[in-house]
Amino acid sequence: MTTTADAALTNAGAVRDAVRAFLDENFDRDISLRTWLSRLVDSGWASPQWSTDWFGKGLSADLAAVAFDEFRKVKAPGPPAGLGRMLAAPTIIAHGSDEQKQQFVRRILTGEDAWCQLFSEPGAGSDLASLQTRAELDGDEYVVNGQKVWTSGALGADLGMLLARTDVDVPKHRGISYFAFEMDQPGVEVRPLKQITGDASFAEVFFTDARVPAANVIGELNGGWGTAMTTLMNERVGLGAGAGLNFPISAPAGRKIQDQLEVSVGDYIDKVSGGRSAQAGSAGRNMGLGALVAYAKKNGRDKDPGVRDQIARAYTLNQLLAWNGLRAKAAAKAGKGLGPEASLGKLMMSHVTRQNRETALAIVAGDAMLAGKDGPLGGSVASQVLFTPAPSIYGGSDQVQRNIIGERVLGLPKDPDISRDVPFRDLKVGTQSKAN
Amino acid sequence: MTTTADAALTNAGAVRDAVRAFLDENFDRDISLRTWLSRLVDSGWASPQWSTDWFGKGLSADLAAVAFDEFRKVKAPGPPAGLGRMLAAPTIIAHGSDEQKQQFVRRILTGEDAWCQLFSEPGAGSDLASLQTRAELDGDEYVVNGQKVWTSGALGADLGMLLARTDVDVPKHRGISYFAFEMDQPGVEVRPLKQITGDASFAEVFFTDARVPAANVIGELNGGWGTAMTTLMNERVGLGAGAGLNFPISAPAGRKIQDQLEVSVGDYIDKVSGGRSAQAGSAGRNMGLGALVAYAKKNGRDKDPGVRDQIARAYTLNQLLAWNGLRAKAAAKAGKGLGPEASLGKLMMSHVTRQNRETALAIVAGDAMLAGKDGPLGGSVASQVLFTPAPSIYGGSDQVQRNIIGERVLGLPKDPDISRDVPFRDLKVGTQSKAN
Amino acid sequence: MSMAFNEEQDELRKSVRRFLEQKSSSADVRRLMETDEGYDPAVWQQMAEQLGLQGLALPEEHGGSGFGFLEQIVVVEEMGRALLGAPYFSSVVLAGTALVESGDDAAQKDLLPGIADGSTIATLAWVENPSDWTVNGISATAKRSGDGYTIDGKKTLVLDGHTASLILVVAKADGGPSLFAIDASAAGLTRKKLDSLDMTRKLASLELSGTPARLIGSEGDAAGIMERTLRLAIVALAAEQVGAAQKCLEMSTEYAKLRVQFGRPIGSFQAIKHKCADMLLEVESARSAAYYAAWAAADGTDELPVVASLAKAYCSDAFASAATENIQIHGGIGFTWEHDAHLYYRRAKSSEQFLGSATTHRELLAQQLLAAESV
Amino acid sequence: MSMAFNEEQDELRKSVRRFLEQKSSSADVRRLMETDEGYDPAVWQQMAEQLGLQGLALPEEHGGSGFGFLEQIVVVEEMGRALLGAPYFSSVVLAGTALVESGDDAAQKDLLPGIADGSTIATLAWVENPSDWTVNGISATAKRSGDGYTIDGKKTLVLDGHTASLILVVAKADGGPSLFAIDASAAGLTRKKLDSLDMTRKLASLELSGTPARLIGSEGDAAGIMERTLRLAIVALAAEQVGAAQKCLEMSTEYAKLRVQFGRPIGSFQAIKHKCADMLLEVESARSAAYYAAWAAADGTDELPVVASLAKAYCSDAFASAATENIQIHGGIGFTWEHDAHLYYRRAKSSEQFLGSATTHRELLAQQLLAAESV
Repeated sequence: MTTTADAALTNAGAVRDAVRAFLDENFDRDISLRTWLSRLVDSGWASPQWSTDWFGKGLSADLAAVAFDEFRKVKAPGPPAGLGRMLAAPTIIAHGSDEQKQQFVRRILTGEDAWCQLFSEPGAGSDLASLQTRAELDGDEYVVNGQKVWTSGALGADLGMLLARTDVDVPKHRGISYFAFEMDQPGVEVRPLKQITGDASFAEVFFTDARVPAANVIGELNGGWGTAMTTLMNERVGLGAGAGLNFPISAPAGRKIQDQLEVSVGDYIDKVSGGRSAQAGSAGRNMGLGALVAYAKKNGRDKDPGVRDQIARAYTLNQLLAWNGLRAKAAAKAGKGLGPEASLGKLMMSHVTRQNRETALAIVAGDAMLAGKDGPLGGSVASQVLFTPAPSIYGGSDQVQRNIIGERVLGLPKDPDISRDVPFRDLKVGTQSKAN
Repeated sequence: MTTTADAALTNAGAVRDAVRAFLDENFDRDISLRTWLSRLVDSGWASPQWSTDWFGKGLSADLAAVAFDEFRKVKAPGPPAGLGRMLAAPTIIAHGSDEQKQQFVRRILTGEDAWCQLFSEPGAGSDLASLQTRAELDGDEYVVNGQKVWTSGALGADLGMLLARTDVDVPKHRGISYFAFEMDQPGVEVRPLKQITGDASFAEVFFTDARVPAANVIGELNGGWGTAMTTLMNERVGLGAGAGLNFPISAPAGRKIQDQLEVSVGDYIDKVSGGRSAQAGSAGRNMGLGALVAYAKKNGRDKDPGVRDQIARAYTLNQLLAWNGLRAKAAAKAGKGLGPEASLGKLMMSHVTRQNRETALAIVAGDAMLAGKDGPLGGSVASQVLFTPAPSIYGGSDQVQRNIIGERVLGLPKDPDISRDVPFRDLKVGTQSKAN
Repeated sequence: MSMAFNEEQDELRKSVRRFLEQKSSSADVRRLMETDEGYDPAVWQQMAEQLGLQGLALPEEHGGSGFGFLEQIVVVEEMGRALLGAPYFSSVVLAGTALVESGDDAAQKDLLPGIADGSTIATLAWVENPSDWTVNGISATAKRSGDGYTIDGKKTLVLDGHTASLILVVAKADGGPSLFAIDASAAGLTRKKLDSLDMTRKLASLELSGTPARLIGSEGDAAGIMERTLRLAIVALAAEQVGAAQKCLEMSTEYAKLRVQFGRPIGSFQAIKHKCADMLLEVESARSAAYYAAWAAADGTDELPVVASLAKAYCSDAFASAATENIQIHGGIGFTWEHDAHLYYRRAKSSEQFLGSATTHRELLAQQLLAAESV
Repeated sequence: MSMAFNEEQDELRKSVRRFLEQKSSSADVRRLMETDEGYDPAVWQQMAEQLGLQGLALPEEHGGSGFGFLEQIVVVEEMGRALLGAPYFSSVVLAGTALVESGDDAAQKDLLPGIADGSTIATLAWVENPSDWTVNGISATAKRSGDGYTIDGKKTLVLDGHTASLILVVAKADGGPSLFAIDASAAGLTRKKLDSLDMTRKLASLELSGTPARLIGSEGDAAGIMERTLRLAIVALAAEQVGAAQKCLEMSTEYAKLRVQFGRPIGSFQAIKHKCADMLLEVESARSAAYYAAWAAADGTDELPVVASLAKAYCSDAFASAATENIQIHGGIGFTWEHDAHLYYRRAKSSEQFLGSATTHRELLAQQLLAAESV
C-alpha cells in the first residue's frame, strides 16, 4: 500500500486553516450524529493519517495532531474508537481488495458496523499460528467450526476479524485465512468469560457450521498470517498507548445501536462530554496517579519515605511511557510509524501497570485488603490490583514482545521453532495431544 | 560408589568421644604439620564424611559437623582446602580406579599435591561440552594441544583436572576424556589473566604437545563428561557456600611449598590462627556486613531510610544463603546431599553478592567513586563493586544454573540443543566458524 | 538449632494435608468465599474433633494439646496451601496467642477451652489506622464502669470480626493501652462485614459505644501482649505464605510441562523455565526464613524480633512474586475467574499488607540490627 | 515541545562521533586512564579549535558560540559513548555553567574565554560530605582580606581538581554560601589526586588554608547558583549515561549475534534475547528522559526541577543495568581487563552516585510532586 497525501496540506498552518474551513461549512450542533459522521468521512477528516485514496488526508502524525487539536476546540465527535477503526480498518486498507475497502471501511467510520477480533484460542495463545478453528469450502462459502477466546465486545459486534485454518496439510503459518465474518448467524454462540476482576468484558465464541462468503477473505487465501500481522502491530501500538491521536469524543458503533446515531451532535457532545475519551486502548484501566497522590496527602502517607519513593517511581514510568510515545511520533513520517518498535510501548505498559499497583498499595497500606465499596478510592485500588496481571498477557505476552524486540528490532537470531515446518495435522497444540 | 560408615559412630556422643580419643593419642603441637596430617589421613578423620573405604568415616553431615566441632576446640589444622580436596578428590573417589584413588587422593589430603581445574576454554563457556583441546593417543600417552582459560591456582598446581577431546567423530558430549594431568612439563605455558578487578588470580593455560599417561584417564575413555559432572556439582556446592563443613584451619598444599609442612603444628596454628578460614569458596570476596553497618553508623548514614532498607535487604539475603545451606545439610544423609539443588545456592550467591554491592554503595554514597587507598573501607567497597559481576558468571553462569534448576530439580523439559547429536568436527564453536 | 522437622511433625503435616485435600478443595474454597461467614461450621468442628487443630498449641491445662510453635507452623503452612476458609488465624493465631501471652490465668481458664475445642470463634481487634499495626496510636478508650469497663471507639481490618463470638479489643485505659474481652452480643457493638480483596479471608469493622468489656491482664499490658502476639503471628503468616507460594510453584511447573506452544512444552523455553527456577529459589528461601523464625520462636531465642520481621518481609515478597508469575505462566487462562490462580494472587496481595508490609518489616529489622552492638 | 533534534543537531552529533572515534578509541581511553592527568592536551586543543566543543554553549560575548543546551547534550552524550578522557564535564558543564549562572559579568569576561577556547581547565569544588551534593552543610569558610577573600577548608570529589588551573570553590562567607574563584597556583592550596573507581574520570581532594580567592557574584549567591548549575549538570550527566548505555547495548547485541554456544548464537536463547530486549527498552526510556529534560532546560520550563531529577534517577539505573548485563552477556571475557565492558561498568557505578544517587533524586522528585497542587 502506498500512501497519497493531500498536496495542499504541507504545514501546520495549512492544516489548521483547512479544518477550520471544513468545520465552518459542515459542523452544526443541530444535525444528527449520523449526518455529521457522514460529512466527516466523506471529507477525509475522519482519519486524516490515512491515504487520500481511502478516507484520509495522508497527513503525518504531527500534522494529524494539529487537525485533531482543531476538532478538539469545538468538541467535534469523531468516528467510533473501537476495534473496527483501530484494527479492522487499517488491516483491510492494507490487504483488502478495493471492493472490500468500500464494503467495510466506510461503515466502520460511520458507526454502522462494530467489529470484534476472533484470533486467540484456548490452545493458541502465544503460538497464535497453531490455531485450530477450521474453515472448509462449501460452494462459494466457508463453513466454520471451532472456538475463540478473549474476544472483547463480541456481543455488540456485527463483524469479526476471524482467523481460521483453511489448509491442514501445510505448516501452521501457511494454512490460515483471514475473514470478515458476520456475527449474527445461528452457528455462532457467544459466552461471556468472567475474568479475575469479576467483570466479563471478554467472551468465548463458539462456531458450529457457521458460514462466511469466500469473497470475505481479506488478503490471500492461506495468506491470513501476513494479514494478521498488520492487525497485531496496530494492536500493540494501541495497547502501548501509542495511539493517542484522535478526536476528543468518539461515536458509538454497531447495528444494534443505530438509534444512537440519530441524536443531534450537540446533544451527543453534552451527554458524553468530559466523559468517555476517544482512546480505545487499555490505559483506561490504569489508575490516575493524581488521585493516589491526593489520597496519600489526605491520609498523611506522603510523609513515609517508602511511599515517596514509590510515587516518584510511578510518576517516572508513566511519564516515560508518554515521552517514548512522543518520540516515536516525532520520528514517524506520514503513513509510517507502525513497526516492531510498538512492542516496546506494549512492554512498557506492563511495567507502568505493575508500578501503579505497587505505588497504590504502598499508599493505602493495610486498606489494600479491602475491595469494592469498602476499598480505598471507591474500590479502584483493588481494581488496579486485579487488573494488573492483564497487560503483560493480552495482545501478546511480555515474553512474546521481548522475542519481537530481540528479533525484529535488534536483529537477534530466532529461537528454533521445531513446529514451524511440520504439517499442521501432525502438530501437538495447547494441552491436547494432537492438533486435529 | 557406595558409602560405608564406621559402625560405631552412630550418634553425636559416640563421634565426640572418638574424636577426643583420637586427639588425646595423636594431637601434639610439637610434631610437624606433615606428621599430623599423615596421622589424620590414616585415621579417617581428615574427611569424615567420606566412605571408610577411602579415607573417611562415612559420617552424615550432622555427625561430621560434630567431629569438626571437636577439632575446632583444639584448633587442629585439617587437610588443604583447595581445589584438590574440594573437586579432584571426590571426583576420583567417585570415578577413579582403586589405583588412582591410592595414587592421587592421599597426596591431596596430606598437602603433597596441589590441583587446578582445566575445564573452560575461550570457545567453551556455558557450552563446556564444545571444548576444543585435543588429546591424541601416542603409544601409552596422550599428546595434548589446545588452550584453557579461567584456571585458578595454575601457577602453584602440580596436577590439573583436564578435560580434553579424545574423539572428534562423535557428538560433543561423547568424545571427551577426563585426565589427571601433570602441570610441570615443557609443553605447558601458564599466562596470568588480568581480571576487571585488576588482580590476576586466574590464568590461561596453553598446551603444545604436552603429555599425559593413558593410565591417568579418570573414569571411562570418552566418558569424561560424566566424570566432569561430579566435579561441577561439587564446585556449585562450594560456590554456593554450602561447603561449610571443615576444619578451623587448613594446611597448605603443593610440591613447591613442601617446606611449609615441616613446621610444628603449634607454630602453624599460631601463625594462621584467627586468619585464613578453611572455606575454599568464593564467599571470601564478599564484604562482611558488619564492617558496612559500623561504617554507616560512624558516618551517620544509618539515619537514611534508603540505607536502612538496603541494610535489611543485605542482612536478609546473607542469612537466607546460610539458612538454605543449613536446611540442605539437615536434609542430607550420609554420603548424599550433592545434587542439582546445589545450583540454588550458586544462584543465591549471585543475588547476595549484588545485594552486598548495592548496600555498600547506598552507605558510602559519593565516596563510591573512590577506590584503592582513597576508597571507603580501605578500598574494599570498590573491590566489592568490581568483584560483583563474577559469581553470576564463574562456575556456570546464572543462566546455566537456572537451566539446571528448571530441568533437573523441577523436571521441566530441555531446550532443544541442536548441536547435541552433531559430530564434533562439524560443529561451530565460540566465535569461530568451525570447531576444528 | 536443628533445621529439620521431626517425624511426628512430618506426620502431622501429612494428616493435615490429607484432611484439607478432602475438606478444602477448590470447589469448597469457592463455595465458602461467596458466603458472608466464609467457613463451614461442620468442617470447623471436624478440625477440632478429629485433628485437634484449634487446640494444638494451646496449653493442656486450658483444653489444648500443649504442642509447640513448630506444630502450629506446620498447620498454618498447610492451611495457606489449601487457602482454607476458616477463622483459624483470627481465633487461634491471634486471639488464642494474645490470651496465652496475657498471662491472665482466670481469663485463660474461662476463654481458652472454647477456642481450643472450636466452640468459640474469637478474634483480635486492635487496628484503627491501616498503616499502623502497633497499638501506639490507638484512640479507642476504656472507662471503668462498676467492676468492669466500657469501651468507645472504632476498629477496622478485624479478621472474622462479624462472625466471632468473642472479640479481644485493645483500648486505652488510664494505665495505657489494655486488652479487653467483649462478647459479640454485647450492648453498643456494631459489626459490619467489609468487602475484601482476598475473598477467602473475611474482614469486618467494629464500632463500640459504651460496650461492656472485661479487662485481660492489667491496665497498660496491651503494648507488651500485642508485641509478643504479633511477633508470633507474623511468623505464622510467613509460614502460611510459604504454603501458598509452594502451591503456586507447583501449579506453574505442572502447567509448564503440559502446555504446548510452538510444538513443545512452554517449560522448555528459557523465559518460562528460568521464571520457574527463580520461583523455586524464592520459595525455598522463604521456607528457610519462615522455618528459622519458627525455630527461634519455639526456642525462645533473642533472635526472634529480627528473624520474625525478616521472615514476614521476605515471605510476603516471595509469595507475591510467585502468585503473580503463576498467572503470567498460565497466560490467558490464568486471568479467568474459573482458574484458581487469582485466589492465590488475591491472598498474596492481601497478606503482603496484613500485619505490616515488607517495607515496614525491613525497617523494623534495620532498627534492631542497628541497635545491636555488632552485626 | 518537539521531541526530535533538528538537522543541524544531528550533524553536530555526527561530527562529534567521527572525531571521538578517531581520538578516543579504546586504546586511547586505556592509555589516558593510566595517567594521572587523564587527558591528552593535544586532543583537548583540537576539540576546541576544530570543533569548538568547549565554547559551544557558552555566550558569544565571552568567546563561546552561543548554542543552546540541546547542543550541549548532544556533545556529552557522544563523550559518554566514547568514555572520552578529558576535563570537559568539570571545565565546561560544571565550572562554565556556574560562571554563566552567577550573572557576574566581570568574572565571566575574565574567566569564560579561557574555558571556551580550552586554554583554561576549570573545575567546581563544593562537596565536603559524600552523601550531600547541596551546599547547605558546607564548613569551608571565606574571610574578607583586603579587597578579596581567603578560604579555609577541605573539598572532596573534585573532578579534575588536581589538573585544573582555575578552581571555583563554594565557601561560607558572612552572607552565606558563596562562590569563589581560586587560581591553582594560589598560596595555601594543597591538591591531592584520588584513586577513582572510574579511571577515565579523575578526582582530587583539596585543602585550602588561607587561600586567596575572588568572590563570584555576591555573598550568599552560591545556593542559587549551585541549584541552577547542578540542575543542568544532572541533565548533562543523564545524557552522558544514555550515550554510554547505548554503547553497552550495542556491544551486547553484537556479541550475542556472534558468540556461538550449543550450536547457535547465544542471542537466539531467550535468556540472552530477553535481556537485550529489556536493555533496549531501558536505554530508549532513558533517552526519552534525558532528552525531555534537555528540552525542558532549553525551553526554560517550570518542569525542569522535576524532570531533571527524574532523568538523573532513571538514567543512572538504566546505565548501571546495561553495563552490568553487558558483562553478564559477555560471560568470562567480559570479566577480563582487556575487554572494554568493565570500563563502562566502572563509569556506570561511579556516575550512578555522582551528583546524587537515584534514590536521592527520586526523593527530590517526590518532594516537588507532593508540593504541587495536583499531579
